[in-house]
Amino acid sequence: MKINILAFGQIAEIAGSTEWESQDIENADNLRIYLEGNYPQLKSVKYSIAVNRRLIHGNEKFNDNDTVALLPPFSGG
Amino acid sequence: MKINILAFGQIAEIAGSTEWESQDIENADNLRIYLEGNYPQLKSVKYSIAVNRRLIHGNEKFNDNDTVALLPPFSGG
Amino acid sequence: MKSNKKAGVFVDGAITPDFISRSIEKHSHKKNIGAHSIFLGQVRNDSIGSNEVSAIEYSAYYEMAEEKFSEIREDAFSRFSLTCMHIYHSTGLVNAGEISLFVFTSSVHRKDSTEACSYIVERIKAEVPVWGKEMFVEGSFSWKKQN
Amino acid sequence: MKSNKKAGVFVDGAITPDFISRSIEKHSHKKNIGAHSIFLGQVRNDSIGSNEVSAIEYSAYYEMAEEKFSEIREDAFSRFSLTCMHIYHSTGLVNAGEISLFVFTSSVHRKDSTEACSYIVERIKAEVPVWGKEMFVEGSFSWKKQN
Repeated sequence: MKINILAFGQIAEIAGSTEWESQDIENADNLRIYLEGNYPQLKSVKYSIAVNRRLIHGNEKFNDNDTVALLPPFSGG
Repeated sequence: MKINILAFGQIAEIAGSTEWESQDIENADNLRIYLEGNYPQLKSVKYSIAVNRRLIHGNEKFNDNDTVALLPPFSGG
Repeated sequence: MKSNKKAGVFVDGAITPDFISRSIEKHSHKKNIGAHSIFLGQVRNDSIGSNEVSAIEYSAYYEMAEEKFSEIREDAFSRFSLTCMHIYHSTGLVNAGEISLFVFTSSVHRKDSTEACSYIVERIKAEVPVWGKEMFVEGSFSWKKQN
Repeated sequence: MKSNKKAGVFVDGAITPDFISRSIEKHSHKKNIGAHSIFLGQVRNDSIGSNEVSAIEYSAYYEMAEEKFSEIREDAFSRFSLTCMHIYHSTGLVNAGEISLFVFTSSVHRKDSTEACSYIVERIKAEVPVWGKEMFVEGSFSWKKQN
């Protein structure tokens, strides 16, 4: 199972990438563990997660080929 | 004693004039009696009175050379 | 009475989009502004009975209106934290589809400009001695009633 | 991601006064409109510590942002009696003093356009995935925080 990860704003800056694929990340909790393991700076950054363009709350399960976006606090307008 | 009368909007239309002088009108009640005597149509028209550019309420007394304005309901904007 | 108009609020005829554009443009050097709120009153082609409004002819008690505009201006500046405030109102004929009122407030944060803009519009409608004569396509007219 | 932008909301760079003027002008044939409300977000030259903001570079999750704008648009039309609604947001670089957000609502009576305009602005600020990177005069940057 793979998910497509999109990163924006400060998260993209920290990750050094705006798009990548990742295998075997089953849910939101696993994603956070994976991210904070690879990019320790993310431990101190607030971000939301959107799955297929919808914000999720809590430990939602992912499906194969989901687009999972990492969204720092919005600052448009 | 004289006052300077200014009429606006529908009042000017009814009075047929926008400015005139009038003698011996001592207060707001007398003014309304004078106006409705001369222009009976004004009996059915709502209007406020401003003395020297300030709205008055009730039967205020006029002073010599006051500018007394007859103001139908505002409809600007 | 028109000779007594003070510079500032009253504009002969319609307020044009180009005039609005230039007003906005003038604020680009005020770099502490974060928010502009604009209200535009546009003349409607209302049906009054069997008549259709083609234009409104505005008249005012200019001396009193200018005093009221000044009072509203001062009150708005004291109630809200504003960087800028501009009010323009038409006199004379304004056709349906054209703009007769332009209220423009600017502030650092959006709450002030937004609330001030509404506050000013409401006070203008209620307190400023301006009258609209609705001119009908059919040739007659009626005196506008504020809603 | 830019190839996925839908026509409509996002504008490359600053929103110009001339663009706003043309948007207003386009409504002059809609003669049932009585009120327009406009909100403009302008980039401030804020001081962040010892740095001064010279520009903001906006980026967005365009696909999600467009869906959010559509949802906000639908909700505003269902809550308020609007004749027209337009939203424009900048992407890319916008200098201090320039405009990055343009919300434009129109209605028969002023209450609807006024309330809808504020409603839309608040929802955009809270819900639309757009990010501002504050570029400093001094050359560094920081990520904008919404206030």
